[in-house]
Amino acid sequence: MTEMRVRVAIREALREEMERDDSVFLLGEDIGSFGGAFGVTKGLLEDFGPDRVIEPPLSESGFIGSAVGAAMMGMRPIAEIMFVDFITVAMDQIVNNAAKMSYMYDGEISVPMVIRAPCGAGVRMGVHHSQSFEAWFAHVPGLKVVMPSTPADAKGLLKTSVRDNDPVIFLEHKGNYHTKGPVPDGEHLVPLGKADVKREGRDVTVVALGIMVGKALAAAEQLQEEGISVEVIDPRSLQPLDEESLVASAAKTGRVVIAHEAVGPYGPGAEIAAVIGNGAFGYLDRPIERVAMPFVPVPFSPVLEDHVIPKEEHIIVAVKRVLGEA
Amino acid sequence: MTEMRVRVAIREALREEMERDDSVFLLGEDIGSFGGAFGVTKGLLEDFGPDRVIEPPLSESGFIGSAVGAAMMGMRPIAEIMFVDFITVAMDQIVNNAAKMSYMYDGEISVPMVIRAPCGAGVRMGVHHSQSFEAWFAHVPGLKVVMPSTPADAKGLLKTSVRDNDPVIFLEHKGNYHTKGPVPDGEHLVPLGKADVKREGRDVTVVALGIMVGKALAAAEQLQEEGISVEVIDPRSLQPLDEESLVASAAKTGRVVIAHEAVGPYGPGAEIAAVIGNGAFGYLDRPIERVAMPFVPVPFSPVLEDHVIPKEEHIIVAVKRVLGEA
Amino acid sequence: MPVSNEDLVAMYRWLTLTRHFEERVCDLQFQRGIPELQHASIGQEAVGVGACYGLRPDDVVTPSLRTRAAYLVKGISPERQMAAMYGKATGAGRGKETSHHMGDRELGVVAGSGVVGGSIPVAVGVALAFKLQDTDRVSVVFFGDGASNRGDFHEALNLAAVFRLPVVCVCENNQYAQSMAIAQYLPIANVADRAAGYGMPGIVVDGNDVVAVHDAVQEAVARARAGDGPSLVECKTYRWRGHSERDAGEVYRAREEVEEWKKLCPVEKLRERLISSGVISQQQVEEIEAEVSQIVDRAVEFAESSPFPDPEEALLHAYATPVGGLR
Amino acid sequence: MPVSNEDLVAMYRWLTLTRHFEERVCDLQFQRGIPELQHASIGQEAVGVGACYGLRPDDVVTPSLRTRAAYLVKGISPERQMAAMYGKATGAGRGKETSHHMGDRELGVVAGSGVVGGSIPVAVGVALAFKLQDTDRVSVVFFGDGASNRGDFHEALNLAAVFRLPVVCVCENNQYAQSMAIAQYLPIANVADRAAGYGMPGIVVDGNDVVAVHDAVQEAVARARAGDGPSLVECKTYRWRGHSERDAGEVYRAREEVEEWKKLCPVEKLRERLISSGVISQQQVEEIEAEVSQIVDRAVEFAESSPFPDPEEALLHAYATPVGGLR
Ligand SMILES: Cc1ncc(C[n+]2csc(CCOP(=O)(O)OP(=O)(O)O)c2C)c(N)n1
Ligand SMILES: Cc1ncc(C[n+]2csc(CCOP(=O)(O)OP(=O)(O)O)c2C)c(N)n1
Ligand SMILES: [Mg+2]
Ligand SMILES: [Mg+2]
Repeated sequence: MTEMRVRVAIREALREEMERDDSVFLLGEDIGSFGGAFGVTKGLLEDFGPDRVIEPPLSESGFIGSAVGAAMMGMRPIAEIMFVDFITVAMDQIVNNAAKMSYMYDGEISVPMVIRAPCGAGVRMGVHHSQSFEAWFAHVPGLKVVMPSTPADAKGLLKTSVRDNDPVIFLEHKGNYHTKGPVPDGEHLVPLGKADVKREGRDVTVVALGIMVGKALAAAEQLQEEGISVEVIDPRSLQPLDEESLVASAAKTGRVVIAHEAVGPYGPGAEIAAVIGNGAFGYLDRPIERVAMPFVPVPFSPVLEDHVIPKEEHIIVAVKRVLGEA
Repeated sequence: MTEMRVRVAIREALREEMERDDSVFLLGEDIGSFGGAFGVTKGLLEDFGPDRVIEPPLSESGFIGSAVGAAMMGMRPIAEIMFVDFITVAMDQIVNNAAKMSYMYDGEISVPMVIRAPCGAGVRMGVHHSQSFEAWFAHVPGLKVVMPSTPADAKGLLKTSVRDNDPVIFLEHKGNYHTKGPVPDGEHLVPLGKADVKREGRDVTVVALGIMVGKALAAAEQLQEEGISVEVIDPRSLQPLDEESLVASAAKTGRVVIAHEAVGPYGPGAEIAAVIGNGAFGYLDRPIERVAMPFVPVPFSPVLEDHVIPKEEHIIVAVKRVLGEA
Repeated sequence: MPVSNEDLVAMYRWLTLTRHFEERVCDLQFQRGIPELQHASIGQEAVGVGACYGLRPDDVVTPSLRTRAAYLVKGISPERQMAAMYGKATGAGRGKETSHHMGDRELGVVAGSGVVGGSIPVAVGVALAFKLQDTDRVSVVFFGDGASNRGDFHEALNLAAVFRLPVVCVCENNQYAQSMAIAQYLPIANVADRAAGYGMPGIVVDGNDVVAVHDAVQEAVARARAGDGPSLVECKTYRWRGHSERDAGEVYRAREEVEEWKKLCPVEKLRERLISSGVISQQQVEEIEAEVSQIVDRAVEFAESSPFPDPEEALLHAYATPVGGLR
Repeated sequence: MPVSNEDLVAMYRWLTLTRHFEERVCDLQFQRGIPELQHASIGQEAVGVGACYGLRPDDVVTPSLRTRAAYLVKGISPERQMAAMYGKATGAGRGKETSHHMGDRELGVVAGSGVVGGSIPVAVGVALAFKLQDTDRVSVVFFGDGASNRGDFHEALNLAAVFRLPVVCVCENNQYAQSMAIAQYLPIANVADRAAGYGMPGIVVDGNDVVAVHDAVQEAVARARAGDGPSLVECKTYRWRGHSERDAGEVYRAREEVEEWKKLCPVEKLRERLISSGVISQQQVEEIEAEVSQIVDRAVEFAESSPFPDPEEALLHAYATPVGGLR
């Protein structure tokens, strides 16, 4: 095990996969000498050269589309969208080309590409640099959607995503890049579609996505002091979604809180709530609670932004509510 | 009351609002002499002229963006996207411009525009002409999302949408254009955010969206013969969503089926299930069932397409399942 | 390399086959209830034939919505295309895709997008792969004049130019985008003039002259293969029929206009040249007609006698690597 | 209409104010923990000043991410802009928006998009409204050289050209898009050359010469006002600082290059002209410096003494017409 930040874990995954497989290449604005807006790709241009670390013009639809074409011809592009907010300009390429090709060819072709995109709020950049769109992508057949929370998962899930033959939307929360944690040494792969129980507990299940996992663990720690035993489970991928593990945890505790940073309505938590509500029906002692961004854009001013970002304390309140204590 | 098809009801709404308010204009490809891909706008160019019925070049991002700017300057554009599948190229304009302006100006400006878009499957046009994206839009703060099922609702909701000061995504199911029904004569407005009980019943609630409303009513009719009393409720708008009415119906019957044509995972039914599961907790006798498109693109071949489209019979099976009969 | 007489005859045969195929589909569309709505390329056959004839088998083509000829010349059999129109298991993606957007991995055809213009970046990505793989394969992409207004056209051509990618962009300028006339959306004389905005050659050719198309595209292909980057070749042509078979094509244009263009028929044009130069005889012409007519007969027979896919197959292959319940 | 001496002095004052404002923010960014990440326009001030000076109050401006001068000249007070940088209730959208994308309904400023290029279609729509409303108002939109690679640039300019809309498209070509040098993404000499693809005038001017910018834009504005349609004016300039204050701007370009461009300072350029032609004295220059410095002092004071918004306000105004629980 080596302690490292998520940023470094991702860089290691990129480096290892590029070393392992010549067809893997990176594609994104400012990922070269600049090292990417969040420093993730630092050093890779120097090490792999401009044929493996490609900087296209500012044209996300164009370059995501070109990644699809390259992937169909046997390459394995890893494209970076600087902020997931900008992926809106490439939706057609993702939804109508990347996601559809396998089906259109009835499985005779595949589009092995990864789109890495920093998501989430907290960076004081306002409405166009803070969003979370994972629910959109998870609603599109043909796409896989991954949201790591720890350095180990970030590395292991990314390596698996690069080797996967389907287009994978890999969502990195900006606020997580500096999160530190142990990463297994040597080859480390984490399968898609396997939730991970980050903390075992008896009383309440908190299903947390991405950056909310850390907040859920902190909340669990606090609640432990009050004698409340919280299980924290991280789906890690939304598509495929490990319904079985989520339902099992919910059935065990009988009380469920779902926490994500995306806005609530029609968000990822809706599906998780629906799945658990169905699968654990009869085992639930209380209605499922969702903790999410309120249904507004993310404002710029720190006092406003801090007010809307879902935090530890919201999870604590929700846990108490499902325990009937609030 | 006058019997008319949805297509005509929409055309009447457009005509009435254009007559009422000079700032209302239409914007879309082939909406002029051609009358639109589905004939909705037939005759409007002739009656209102090319300054009110504007045909832009094939560039949906460009013209949706221009509708945003025009709306900010006091116009009320009604833009048409020929198939909602193509809206993917205009997502940025919708999500990052139209939906954000009011908030960015802290309410000092509004973007009164409507985007009409035919959605749904059944037209033998395959993966790129058959999708349903309502859940995406309903997940975006700043947007309103409307899905009419009957001619009366289509007319009344569209007129309300045109007068609304926020951007409204108005989704017309292609398979519904020829649906006939009575439409109140004279000024007819239907509010956003008010669900409509299309049929009262005692045993099971079927929440149905868009084209599924007709199928739910047909299913209810059949089930009636077996002595099963089905309530069919149509949310009509997904954003705002009339949670209260949905929960009330669910609490009354204790059994819920949700039916939509979009794919299931992370679809509109997830939110509805989550809302009902929470609001009617303790009143539900059985887990909520969802009827939806299987998680694949919509294939072209009639035998394949017919196989994936959710139908009356799927609703019947689901109703029986929530009654514990299957 | 100038085209030989054999080449001319071969191209003539492709033109004739395309014409027959398309006409047959139009005839049968409603008569037999063919489920795929035909978007006929009649009148425009020279573009696909001229552009694809002479490509290497390992070159890759990305068609537009109206590029029947490209599919044929690239080697997708009339049988399979017809079966695709019928939605049969022997068709495109075993019934999942229509004939006019179908792809074929082996033959080097990229499945097109129903979203106009959406395939141009994909085709540029094909060229990017070729460059990264250090091959001399070429990517050829077709799109309409309408598509040249899409952002994807701009982004893709710019990308291709910046990286000097081996891609030939062929614009099938048939003067209309659905019901809209080109003057409604193109504020300049030629789509090809837009090439200057990317510093790439922009060539205008008579799209009804298969030899002119062939020569221009072959030149562009040679440039691409030599590593000299992309080109934009605009082929001026005309769509004889409506946008689709559900459109009579009569509300938005004058019959006379259609008639004028019919005089410039690309099939006749080459036939006259071949006959007047003595390359083929009237009899040979008739033999070719008979031959392709039979090919189309067989395609229809094949399509009609083919089975539909098993409905359950609809649930497969949304994913190439099915995991965790995804299929 | 040639600029008068008063105009020149007024423009000089705007240039100086912009420069001071930007420099102050750079100084204070980390020192005072200003939450908005500054994307300084230092070195590019002449573009916004030249383009906006002389516009009518009812003309509408849509800024890029680096158009401080446009905001100032359009009349958004330095106080409000500075308060916006601090995220105060007296700032943009009562704290909801940053200073560099803020809008102002009364003053005719359209809130910009953080998605590069996304505002161009919006500004074209502003012009569409003006045309439909039969006014002679003009829409002016700013964007970078990087943005000219976005599909929205293409679609918007084409739309503007087709409908001959009263919009002036001003490209702030500062040679870089974040860390990428223009040669990496522009395969031609000038962004303005792309105008030919839309049949509109494409003009290149020295973007560090405020008078040149002013003249070119005023000419384009006059064309637009007269109903003669859109223009593209490219202003060649340079970004002295990094992309943002988090970027030292040093990994991807040579110091010498920056130094060369600093010699072409737009503020100095006009100052020398004014002094050498005797329009103003050195003393007047110093007075202006002192005056704008005080204005910026006051802006900082105002910002720092302004209250933050009430956190609960974050929950309001996502909708203009709140219904059914939406707010
Ligand atoms: C983005 C998008 N907008 C609109 C359509 C509907 N549509 C299909 S083909 C077509 C016209 C395309 O014109 P052009 O590119 O010239 O091709 P042509 O049909 O003339 O071959 C239109 C508007 C679409 N498929 N995609
Ligand atoms: C669509 C999109 N892609 C990438 C970014 C990140 N980004 C912000 S500014 C910028 C550079 C823009 O360059 P240019 O248009 O020349 O403007 P400049 O910053 O030079 O003024 C980039 C890449 C973005 N905001 N939006
Ligand atoms: Mg055309
Ligand atoms: Mg720039």
